[in-house]
Amino acid sequence: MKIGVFVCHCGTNIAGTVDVERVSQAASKFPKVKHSASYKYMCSNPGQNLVKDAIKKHKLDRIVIASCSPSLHEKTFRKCVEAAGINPYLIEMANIREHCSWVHKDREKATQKAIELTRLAVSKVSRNKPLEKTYTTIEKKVLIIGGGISGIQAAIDIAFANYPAVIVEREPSIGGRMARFDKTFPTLDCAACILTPKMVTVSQSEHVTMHTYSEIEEVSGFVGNFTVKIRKKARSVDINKCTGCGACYNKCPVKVPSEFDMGLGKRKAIYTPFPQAVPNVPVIDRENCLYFKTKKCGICKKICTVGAIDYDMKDEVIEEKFGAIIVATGFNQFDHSVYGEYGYGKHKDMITGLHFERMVNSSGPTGGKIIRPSDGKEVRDVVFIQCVGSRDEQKGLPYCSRLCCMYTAKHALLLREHNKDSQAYVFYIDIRAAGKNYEEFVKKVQDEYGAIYLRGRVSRIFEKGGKLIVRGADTLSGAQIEIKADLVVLATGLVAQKDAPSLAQMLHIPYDKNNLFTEAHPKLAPVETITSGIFLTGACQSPKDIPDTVATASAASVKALGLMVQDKLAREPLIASVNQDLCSGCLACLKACPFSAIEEDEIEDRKLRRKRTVAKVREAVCTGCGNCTAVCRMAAIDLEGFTNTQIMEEVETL
Amino acid sequence: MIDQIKTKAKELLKTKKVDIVIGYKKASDRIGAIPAFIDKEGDIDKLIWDGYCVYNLSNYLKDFPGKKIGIVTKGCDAKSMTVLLQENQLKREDIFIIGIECSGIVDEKRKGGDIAYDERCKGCKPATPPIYDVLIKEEEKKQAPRLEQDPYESVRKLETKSIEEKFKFWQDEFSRCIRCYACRQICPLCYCPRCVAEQTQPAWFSKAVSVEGNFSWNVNRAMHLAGRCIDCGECERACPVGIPLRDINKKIEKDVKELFSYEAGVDTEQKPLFSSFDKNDPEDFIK
Amino acid sequence: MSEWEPKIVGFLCNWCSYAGADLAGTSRLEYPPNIRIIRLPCSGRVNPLFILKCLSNGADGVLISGCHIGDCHYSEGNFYARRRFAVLKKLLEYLGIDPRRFQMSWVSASEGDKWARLVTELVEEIKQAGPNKDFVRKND
Amino acid sequence: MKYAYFPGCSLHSTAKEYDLSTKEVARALGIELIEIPDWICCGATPAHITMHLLSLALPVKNLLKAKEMDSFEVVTCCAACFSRLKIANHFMQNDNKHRKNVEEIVGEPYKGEVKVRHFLDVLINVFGLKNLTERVTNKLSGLKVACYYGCLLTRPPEITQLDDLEEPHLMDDLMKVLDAEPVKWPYKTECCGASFSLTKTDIVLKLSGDILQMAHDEGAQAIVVACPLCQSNLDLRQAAIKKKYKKDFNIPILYFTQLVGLSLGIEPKKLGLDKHIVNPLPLLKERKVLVDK
Amino acid sequence: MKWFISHNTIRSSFQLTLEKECGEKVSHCYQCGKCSAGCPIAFQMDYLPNQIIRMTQLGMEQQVLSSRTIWLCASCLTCTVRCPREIDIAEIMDYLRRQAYKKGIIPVEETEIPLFNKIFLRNIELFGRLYEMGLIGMFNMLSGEFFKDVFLAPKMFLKQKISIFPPRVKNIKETRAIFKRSGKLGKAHRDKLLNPRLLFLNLSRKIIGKIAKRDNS
Repeated sequence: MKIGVFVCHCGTNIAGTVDVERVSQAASKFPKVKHSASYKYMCSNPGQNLVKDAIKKHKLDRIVIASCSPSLHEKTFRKCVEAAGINPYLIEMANIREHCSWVHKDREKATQKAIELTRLAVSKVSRNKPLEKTYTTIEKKVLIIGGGISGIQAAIDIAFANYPAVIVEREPSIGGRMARFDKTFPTLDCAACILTPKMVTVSQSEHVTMHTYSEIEEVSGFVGNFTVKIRKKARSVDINKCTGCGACYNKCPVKVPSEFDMGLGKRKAIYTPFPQAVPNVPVIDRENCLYFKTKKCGICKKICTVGAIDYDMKDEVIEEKFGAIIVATGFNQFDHSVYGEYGYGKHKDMITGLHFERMVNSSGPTGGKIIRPSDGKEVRDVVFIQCVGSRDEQKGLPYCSRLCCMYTAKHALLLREHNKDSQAYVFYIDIRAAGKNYEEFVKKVQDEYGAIYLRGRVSRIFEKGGKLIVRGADTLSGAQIEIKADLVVLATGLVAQKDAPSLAQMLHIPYDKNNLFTEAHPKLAPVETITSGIFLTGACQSPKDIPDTVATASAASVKALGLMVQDKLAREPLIASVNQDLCSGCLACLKACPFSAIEEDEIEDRKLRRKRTVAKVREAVCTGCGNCTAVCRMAAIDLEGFTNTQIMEEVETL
Repeated sequence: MIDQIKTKAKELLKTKKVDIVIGYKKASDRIGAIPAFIDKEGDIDKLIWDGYCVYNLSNYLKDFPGKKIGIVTKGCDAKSMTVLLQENQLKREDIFIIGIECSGIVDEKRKGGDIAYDERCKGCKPATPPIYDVLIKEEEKKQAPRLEQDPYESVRKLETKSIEEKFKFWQDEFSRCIRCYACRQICPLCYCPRCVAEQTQPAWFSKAVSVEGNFSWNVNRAMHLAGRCIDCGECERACPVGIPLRDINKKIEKDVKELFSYEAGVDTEQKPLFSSFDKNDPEDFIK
Repeated sequence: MSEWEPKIVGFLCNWCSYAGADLAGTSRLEYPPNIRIIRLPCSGRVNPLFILKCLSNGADGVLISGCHIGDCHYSEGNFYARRRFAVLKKLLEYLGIDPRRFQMSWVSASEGDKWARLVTELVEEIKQAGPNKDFVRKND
Repeated sequence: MKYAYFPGCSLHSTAKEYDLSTKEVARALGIELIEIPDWICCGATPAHITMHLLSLALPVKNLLKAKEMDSFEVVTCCAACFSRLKIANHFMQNDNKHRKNVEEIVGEPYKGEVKVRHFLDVLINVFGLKNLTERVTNKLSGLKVACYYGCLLTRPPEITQLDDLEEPHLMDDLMKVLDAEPVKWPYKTECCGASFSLTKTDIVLKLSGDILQMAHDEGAQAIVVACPLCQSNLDLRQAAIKKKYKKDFNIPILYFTQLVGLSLGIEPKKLGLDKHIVNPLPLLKERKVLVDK
Repeated sequence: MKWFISHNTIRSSFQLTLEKECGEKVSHCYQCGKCSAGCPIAFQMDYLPNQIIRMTQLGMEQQVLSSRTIWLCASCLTCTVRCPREIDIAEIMDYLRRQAYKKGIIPVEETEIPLFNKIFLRNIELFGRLYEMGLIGMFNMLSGEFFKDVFLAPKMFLKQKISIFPPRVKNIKETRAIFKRSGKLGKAHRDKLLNPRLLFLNLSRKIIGKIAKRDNS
C-alpha cells in the first residue's frame, strides 16, 4: 500500500494558521505513506496535476488530501485521482481548513491538530476499498396518479418528450377540480376554454394512456423499476365500443344529485360527469341504477346501437411497470359542518366556493344564474366569508389555504357581473394576493365592482325571516356588523384527500400532520420526495393555484424525464451490504431501515445443511444512511465508505 | 399437574404432532432438575415438574433444526420464546408450547434448604406465559403468595450511589470476569453466528481479560440485550464468578420501560426496541 | 499534567452537524482545538461500540451530533440514534462513567455558532471531569 | 337514584319555584334528592372576577360536604352553580398548583372525585326520556315553547360536557316527550345579561329584550329555561322592557321542571306556577294544559 | 390620535406577565375579530375585546386596566368557545379585572360592577349564602340609586321570592376562614368594603348624571 498525502495551503487560509510544511513532513512519516507534498492551491489545475504526477511517479494507490471540507472538493479530487487511474473511492480528505485553521488561532496547536486530522484520514484511507458505481435499468414509462390539471400537464410534458405516460384517475373523466371552475383569476379566462384543449391533447396523444374510473392498488419496487397494480373499476360500458352518442343517458329514467355539480343539479344513473368529459364514455352508477337494484329496466342496453352496455362487467386489476411516478392527487374541500356557529352546514342558502363556481357557470345547473338554493330566487346581498377552516387551529387547519382570497375576489366580481343589483360583502382577516397581477385584481374588485371588504371573522350565522343573519365585525372601525344576506358563500380551505395517508404509505413517501405529502426539501427539492423516482405536483403537497400547479407539474415532469433519458441509473456505491454468513436473520435491520431497502433472502447454510433466512440490501433503494449497521448486533451489515473497519481504524489512531 | 404435562406430551408424540418433547427430569443429585429430551413415548415418565425446574428450555430449541418440538415452558421462558419469534429465529408452527402457569422456582443459591423463591420470581406477575398452545395451571393452594415488591429495588439502590462509588462497585465486579462467555452461551437470546467479541475485522474490543476489555464486553452484552432481555436470570446463574448481571439487565429494562414504555417479550409482532422509535421519545439528554 | 489537554472524539452526521461545523469555520468562530471529528452519513450510523472503543482508546470525551429532529437527511436516522443513545447514556452512568464523557447534541447546518459554543463548553466540562485514566487500555 | 342536591342561593330565594318544581318532579319520578346540609354559596360571577382561588374554594367546600354524605354525585339546577362546580372540579383534577392551594384553603385533600350533574342531565340521561314518556299523563300538546339554554349550560364544552355547544337540544328533546312543540330559533345560547341584572340593568333590558323578541318572532308562546338567572332576567324585566322599548311581550318564562311537573299531573301551585311575574296560568289554561279540577 | 405609545410600552412586561400568570397565550392572537363579532355586550364597551387583546400585546397596561370593557364582560364565554386560536378571552378578562382590583384602578364610568362584586362577596362572607334583600339594599344605598327596582319589591315579597331575613348557615366561621385564606394565598387585595374612593366616584357620578339629566329635560 502506497499512500500519498497532499497538504493544501489554500493561499493563507490554511497556511496562515497551520504550518503546512510541518504537516506534510509529519505525514510522510505515517505508516504506509510513501509520499507527501504541499501546494498553494491543491484544487487548482496545477495542484491537481501535481497529485496526478505524483501518483504516476510514486505509484501511489491511495490518496489523502488535507485541505478544505469534503463537501466542497471531495468530488473534484475523486475525479482527479480517477483520471490518474486510481479508484475514486480510494481517497479521503482531512478538513484542516473549516475544522482547523479557520477556528483556531494558536499556530502550534492548530498545526498539531492538522497533523492529527491528517493522520486520521490516512488511517481511514488505509482501510478503504475500491468501489464501483452500481447501475440499474430504467423502465421507460411514467405513472401519473391523478388526472386533474396537474396530471394532465405532466402527461403532456412527458408525451412531448416522446416518453409514454399513464394517467390513473379515479373519476370517470379526467379534468379534476378545474373542470368545475367557471372563470379563473386574475385574467378571467374561462376554465373550460383553457382546460378542454389540454384534455383533448392528452386523449389524442399516442404516448398517453388513460385509466379513468381506476385506482392504485399496490406499489412495489424502486426508482426505475416500480411495479404498480391498478384496479380498473367496472364501468359497465365498453370503452372501445361506445361512440359517446348520449342516447343511453338521455333515456335513463333515474335522476340523482350530480356530484360534479356539488348536488346543485341532477344526473342520470348512467352518466358522464360533464359534457366535455374525456373519455366521453358514460359509466353506470350501480348503486342507483334500476337494473342493478331490481333487475328490471335495461333501457340503456336496449337503446345502445353499438352494444356497448355490459351489465356483467367486472373490476379488473392490471399490473404495469414504471420508471417514475408523479403524484398529482390534488385536494379536497374543507368540510364546514364542524362550525356550529355557522349552523353545522345545515343552512340551505350557505354554499361553498365550489358550489358558487358551478352556479355561476353558464353550463352549470342554474344556467349561470346566481340563486338561493332554498327558493330559487335571485340574490341581492351576498356575504363571502374567507378563512373557513383555514387558519383555525380550534376547528380546522393551522395553515393558510392560499387561494381563497383570490377566488373570493373573483366570485365577488362575477356576482356583480351576473347581477348588477347585487352587493358583495367579503369578511376577511388578511388579503393575501401575492402573485402576478393578483393585488391589482383584488383592488379592481373593490374599486370597480363595489365589493365591500370587512376585516373580521364572522362569529355567528342564523336564519331569520328567510334571510341569513350574518354577525361579524370590522376590526378596522371597531364595529360589530350584522348583514341580512340572501346567500352566504364560504371560502372553505383546501385539505388533503381523505385517502392521502394510505396512498403515501403505499408509495413510501412521508406526509405531514395535515396529511399533505412532504417534499424532499422545502426549498431546494420542492417536487421531489425522499423516495427517489417519486415526484409531487399540485395541491396534494400544499394548496396551490392553477399557475403554481402547472409549474410544479412541468417541474415534476422534467425530474421524471431526467430519469427517462438515462440508459442506466448510476448509484453511489456508498451503500450497505450484508455479510450473509454472519447474518442471523433477526431482521432488526429490515425493521430499522427508513427506506425499506432491506429484504429477506434465503441462503443454504452449509454448516446447518438447511435453508435459512438472512437480510439482503436492495442496492437500488439504499440511500446509505447506515442505520442498519448500528442496529446489527453481529456486525453482519456494513456501510461502504464508512465501514466499521474504517471507523474503528480512525478511533484506533487517536 | 405433572400428570397433565405427561398426558399432553404423550398425546403430542403419539399423534406425531411433535418429534421431540423438551421438559425436565431429575438431576443426578436427585434434587435438582435438568433438561430432558424425550422422543419416545416410553421415556415420558422421566418428566418431572417441581420448583427446581429452573432452566430456560427455549435455549435448546435451536438445537433441533427442522424438527417439530413440544416444549415445557414457564411464563418467563415463554417470554424469551416471544423474542425469538419476534426476531425470526423460530417458526411458530414448529413448536408446541406446553405453558406452565408456574408458582415460582427455588433460589438455587440456597439449594437444599427451605424452598425460597428466587429473586426474579418475586416481581413476576402474572406468571401466565404470553404465548402457549396449552396452559397447565398450578393448583391453587400451591400458588406462592407473591410479594408486592419493587422489582427494581437493587437497581434503584445502585442508582443512588455516587459516580465514583458506582465505578468502583462495577470495576470490582468486572475485575473478576474471566471472559468465559458463559453468560452468552446460556442466554437464550444470544444466537449470533459469530459474536462481535470474536470478530477480528475489526476487533471491536480487547479480547484479553483487562479493565477496558471486560467493561466493553459487559456493556456490549447489555446493549445487545436492551429491549430483548426477559430477565430469565440464566446469565447470572451461569456466571462462575458471580457478577450481578441481572442488575445490569434490570437497569436497562427499567430505563426502556420508563423512557419508551417498551417491554420485551410480550408481543411477537412488536418491532425491536432499537428498530423502532417514537417521535416523542425523550431527548432531554441531548444538547 | 498541568498541560493536559482533553482529547474529544466527535461523530458528526454529514448533512447537518458536519456542515454546521463547516459553517463555524466559514464564520471564523474560534473554539478550542481538542475535538477530532469523524464524519459519518448520519447519527443513526453510530454503533454504541464506537463509543466504547473511543473511551477505552483514551478519549476523554465522546460527542455524537446529528440533525435536529425532523431535519434528518434520511428522515428518521436521528430518531433511532436518540433512542439508542438514551439507553447507552443511562447505562454508562449507571456503571460509573462520568456522564460528561459521553454527550449528544443536535446541531443544524445553520448553527455554526451553536457548534462553536458547544465545543467550548464540552472542552470545559471534560477538563473539569479530568483525564480518562481508569479506562485507558494499558499497553498490551 | 340518589343524589346530593345543591340548590344554590337563587333557588332558595328568587327562584323558589325552580326548587319546588325540581323537588316535586324528583319525588314523582323516584329520584331521591338530599340537600347538602349547610351548603354555602358557590361564589358565582363576583368570586371569579375578584379572587380566583376563592371561586374554586367555595365550590370545593360544597363538594366536600357532599362527599361527607357518602354521595359521589351532586345534582344542581342552577346553570351558574353547575358551571362553577364543574370548573372547580376541572381545576382540581387537572391543575396541581391550584389544587394544592385550594386544598390548603379548605383544609382537606380533594381531587375532583365528586361528580357534578345538572338536573336536566339526570332527567334525560339517567332517568331516560323513554321512561319519562311512559309517565306523562297530561300532554302539553299545542304549547309552542322556545327552549333557552343561556351561556353557562354548555360553555365551555370540554368542562360542562352536557350538550351541543352551538345548538343544544336536551330541553327540546324533553319538550317533545311532553308533546309540547319546541320552536326552531337561533337564540338558544345568546346571553341574557346574566349577573348584570342589578348593576347594568340597561344591558339586561337590551339583551333580554332581543331574546324575547326573537322568541316572539319565531312563534313561541313561552320560553323554557334551566337557569334561575335567565328566568329572572327574562321574567322580572319584561315590565321594564315594555317601558323602555314599548314592546309588551307578555311571554311566560317557565322552568323545564315546571313543565315536566305539569305533564306528570302535578298541581300548578306545588310547582310554584303562581310565583311568576308574567303569569303563565292564562296561557296554560288557554292551551288546555291546565285542567281545572 | 388617541394615544401615543413608545417602545418602552411595547417592550414592557405586561403581556409576558399576563401569559405567565393566567396561562393564556395572548401572543397567539392574530386579530381576526371573531371575539368582537360575537360579543353580546360589545355595544356598551369602550374597546372591543379584540382591541383589548391587541392593547395587551402592545403593553398598554394602564389603558387596558382602566377600560370599561373589562368590567362589562359578562363571562358568557361566547368569545372563548369560538376563538380560532384557542385563547380563553373570558379568562383574560377575569385576570385583567383582578389586576385592576389589585392596582386599585377603577374606571370612572364603570363603578357599579366592582361595587356590586364587593358587596356580593361581603354578603356571602357574612351569611354563607346570598342574602338578596341585604345585597339589593346595600347596593342601592352605596351606589346612590336608592329607589332602583322599588316597584318590584312588593311583588317579590308577596310571591315569597325574597325574604327580609338573612339565610342561616351553621358554622359560618368556616366560610369566613375560606375567604381569609383565599385572599392571603391568592395575594388578592381585599380592601374594606367601603373603599372611600370607589364610593365617592360612584356617588359623584350618579349625582352629576342626575343633574345633567334634569338639565336636559
